[in-house]
Amino acid sequence: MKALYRRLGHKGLISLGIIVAALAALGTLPFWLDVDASYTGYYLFITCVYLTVAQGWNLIAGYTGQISLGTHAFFGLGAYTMAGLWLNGIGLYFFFDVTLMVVAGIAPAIVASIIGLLLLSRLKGDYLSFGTLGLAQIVYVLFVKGGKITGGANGIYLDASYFSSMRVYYWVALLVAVLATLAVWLLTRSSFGLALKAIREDDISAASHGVNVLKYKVLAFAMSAFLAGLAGSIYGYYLFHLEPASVFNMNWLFYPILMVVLGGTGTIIGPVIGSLICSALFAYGDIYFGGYHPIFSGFLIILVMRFMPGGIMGLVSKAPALWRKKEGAVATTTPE
Amino acid sequence: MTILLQVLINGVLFGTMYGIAAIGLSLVFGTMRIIFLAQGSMIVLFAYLTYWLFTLLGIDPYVCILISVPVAFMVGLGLFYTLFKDAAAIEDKNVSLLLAVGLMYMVDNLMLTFWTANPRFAATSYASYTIRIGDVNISFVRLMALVIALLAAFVVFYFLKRTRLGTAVRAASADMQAVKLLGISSNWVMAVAFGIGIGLAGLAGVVMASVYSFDPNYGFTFALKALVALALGGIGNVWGALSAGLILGVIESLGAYYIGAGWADAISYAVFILVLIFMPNGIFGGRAAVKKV
Amino acid sequence: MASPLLEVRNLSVSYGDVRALFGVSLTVEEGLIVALVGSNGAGKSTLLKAVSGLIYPTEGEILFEGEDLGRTSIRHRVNKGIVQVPEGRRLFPNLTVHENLKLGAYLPRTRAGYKDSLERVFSLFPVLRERQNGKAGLLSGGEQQMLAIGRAVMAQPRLIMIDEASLGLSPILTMAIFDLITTLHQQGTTILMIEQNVNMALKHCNKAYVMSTGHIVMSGTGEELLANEELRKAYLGRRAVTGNQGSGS
Amino acid sequence: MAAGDPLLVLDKVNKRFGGLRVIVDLDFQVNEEEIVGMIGPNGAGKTTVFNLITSIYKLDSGSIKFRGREIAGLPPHKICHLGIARTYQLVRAFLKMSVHDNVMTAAVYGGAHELSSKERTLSALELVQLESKRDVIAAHLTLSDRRLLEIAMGLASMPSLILLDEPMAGLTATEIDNLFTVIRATKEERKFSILWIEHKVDAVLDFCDRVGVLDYGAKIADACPDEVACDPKVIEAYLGEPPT
Repeated sequence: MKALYRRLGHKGLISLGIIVAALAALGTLPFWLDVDASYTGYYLFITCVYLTVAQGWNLIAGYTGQISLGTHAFFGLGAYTMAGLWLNGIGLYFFFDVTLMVVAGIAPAIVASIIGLLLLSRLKGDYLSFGTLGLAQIVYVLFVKGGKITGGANGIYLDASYFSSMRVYYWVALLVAVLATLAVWLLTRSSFGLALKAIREDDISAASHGVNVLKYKVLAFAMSAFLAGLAGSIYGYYLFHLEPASVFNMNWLFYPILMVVLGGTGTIIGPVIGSLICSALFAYGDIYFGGYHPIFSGFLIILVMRFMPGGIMGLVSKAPALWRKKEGAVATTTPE
Repeated sequence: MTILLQVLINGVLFGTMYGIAAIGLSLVFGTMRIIFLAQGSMIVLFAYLTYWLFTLLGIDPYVCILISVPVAFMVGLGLFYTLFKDAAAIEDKNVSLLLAVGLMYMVDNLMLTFWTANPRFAATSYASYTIRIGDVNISFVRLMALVIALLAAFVVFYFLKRTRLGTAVRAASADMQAVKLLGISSNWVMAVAFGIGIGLAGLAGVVMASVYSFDPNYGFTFALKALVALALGGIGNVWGALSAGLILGVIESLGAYYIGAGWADAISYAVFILVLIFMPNGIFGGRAAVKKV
Repeated sequence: MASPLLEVRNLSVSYGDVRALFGVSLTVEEGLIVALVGSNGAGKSTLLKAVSGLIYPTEGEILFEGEDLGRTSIRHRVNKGIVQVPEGRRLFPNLTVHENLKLGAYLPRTRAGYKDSLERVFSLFPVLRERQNGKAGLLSGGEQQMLAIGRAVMAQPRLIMIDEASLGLSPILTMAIFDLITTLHQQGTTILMIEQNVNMALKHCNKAYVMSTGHIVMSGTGEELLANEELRKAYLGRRAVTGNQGSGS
Repeated sequence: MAAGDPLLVLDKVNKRFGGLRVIVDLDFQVNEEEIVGMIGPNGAGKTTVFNLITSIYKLDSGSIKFRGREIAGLPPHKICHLGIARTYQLVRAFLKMSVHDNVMTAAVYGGAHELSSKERTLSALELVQLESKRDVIAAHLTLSDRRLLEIAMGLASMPSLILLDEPMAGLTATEIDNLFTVIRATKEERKFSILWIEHKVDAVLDFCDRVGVLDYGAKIADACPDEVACDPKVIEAYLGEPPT
């Protein structure tokens, strides 16, 4: 315990406590709340799916500074990969097959690596964004036009009799979201994260300090595609009926972006807060406002970008700015 | 042979709208370095305005041009001063990109709520009128679209080449700081460029409503196509953008005919990515649209 | 006594945490050529930017004909007749020579006399008349500098501020540009110029200020400073001076 | 690799931007453990030379050899791995990261070395005396500390050549003194070579073993400091035509 305190300090220990308590509460939720009957179950499930995608986008856009607009393609690819393999009897043939889910993440990651090598080596800024967007639209058309292989615009059907309870979905999605957040957190605190942040800050300077800029951009891009694909496979298990219009929907691009920018781009907690808030707006907005909520989400993106581009975490970090400055000042005036 | 000719002509006529939209994008990008992804949504919005003016008030779409283009111009000025002015001034272009994304999403869904996803069309009495030259049929409204696009390109070209303000807009795309030093308001220059960009969206909206049936979901696809045309034509070249739009129309039309309808989109995006990768200056040369790493 | 055309009082400028100017004061009287010399990073360009309104000072004032410019816009200052020829010329390369000049006379005040200004520029720089329909980017370095100055003249300036007119030009062209600046001055325009070519600048000016690390360290007439050993030291360091004497040159 | 052996050799290097010849047939050499200055008026092409060496620009013709190996055309990070570090005139440290993370990034990615990246980070911070500020965000540092930080980032990759781009610009006299003390002491310990471009001549002449002078992208002098200071061509480049 003492060693832990020394490592984390006062604030770190409190944060750790909060996180452990929150995870314990969320993990045991199905035991004291009927997630099948309550809408909360669906809300938290879908929040976790979004959060997984959002953390992936956060890694490439927030930490690496490369805005990708191809997330929905990776999400859909993940869903279709899982479903296609399952239907063809590949994998261990049980519900939420881990191997299928991992493959569902790897497939889009491979696509992302290939397109990343082509695009990221030549383009940056807006054009990278539009290159990924164009790619996503191509993938969409391929699936709509895929005929028997993809089921075309009607999509494909999985065996819905596997559905037992929302509990399983909830736990799987929660576990994956927690692992995704943890993975992004660990990555960004490792030397890998140093390279990503350096690229975000100044890619030329990063290169002249020895960072292989292209390699790390592609890795981050592939990792974000992996998470999107993984989330896609979970959602695929939930849908049972996969069609291009639903799993390649632009919502799988825009909502995670909104969650990240609202919460705070390039922070680890930001996407968590953002996805909890936005997902509540969408999930309950559907109930209370019918189909209007996308209007508000568009408006929300505008408001956030116009008035607080740093997101909620940006505001939080600004609040104790005075105190922080003092701390910095002390540090800079005592070189001895 | 006749069929091929017909396909080509249809492609050219269809591509006019891409061309108009691309000219608008080019103006906005030239001055503000922003890719205005909501351009397609604005076009559909003004198509609905035309549709309303036509069905509710009985105003002919071509008369609508006199209303919707000035309105669109004002909307452009308004959008610039409320949303993009500050974003244009900062180095981080991701903010303005996401602003445009938010705007697109909001407008698309607003339209979906107001007008539903049912396709609409300003069914004028002359909408189905065709002109027959030899064995080739040319739709009157599509031909008008080409004429309008050429006129619009000429007006924009004249503005940029012959007027003081237009010259300032061109100068601004080379060096905003130097423009400021001459006492020219950089915000006004950007606002005007943005206004004209949206004004062209107003024009494209009229054309869209009079020629095609459209629905709210069309905006995003359309913005992407305009972007493809922009990438093909190279930034800062009015005729390049228009021609690229026409070429894109032909490519899609040929693709739809020979490979199958529905593949057209995939083909144009593939062209887009190939151009981005191998010809970042567009097929007409022009200024580099892409900063190389 | 009438107030000088430009008076800078106790001007300080910071870029974030980094201070670039420390309480600089200088005056430019109407009808003079004033030179501002000093090494790279001394703050000359910063001073010019503050006067033209590209940046606002943290302290001090800038008076033009006695009026405090405060935080007025660049446009306001150009309208008053303060025009800057920026470092590196900053032409619009894809525009024609004529279009570049046209933009110089953008403000309503200057449009009335547009034809006369154009004539004046063309008589000062005949080569620009010949190449008026060619793109500015295709001009040679010297011609580009002429165009940059010509563009400023189109604004009918009271005070032209020229930042490094000789940058990147050969000695012969530098000489030619300085002759043109002198002609411009004889026609009645007041000039404030920044120069690295110290000898040329001092020969062609009425008055000069020497800047170093954000301060003005010396001032005087061109002749005075040319004869000043301290100035050479400020530029090439102690060794240069002793070296010169040692070799008996 | 004894002191005095050729380390970096530029041979007939040319670079154009548009129609403008920025670097003209430049021959230049830096030897092991040598401190070489490169001076020249603003716009003479000094920084362009650095950008060519570090492969940020591609050269039009000529060759750049480092320890006998052609390095022109290698990607920038490979050049860092070979042992060339650089600083920028407008400091390009990673402003939102802490001092420690900045140096750590350079240490981790600066190539494989005997010492672990942690050890190299600590020793680099020690050498430039920034250990006490290791947790400060780079953006909060003063300009002179940022310069030291960039030098520490360079040191972390254990380079055999450091390129310094106008390290004195914008510093006060005391800060400059401190910077020199640090560079001198570090050089004593690490035995690397320095190629230093500078606009101000004085310090370069005092500090360097040899000085090259660049004017309009061409080398007009390359000799020991005393000789360079008396060279009429150099004086002309700096002060304009010789005073009569």
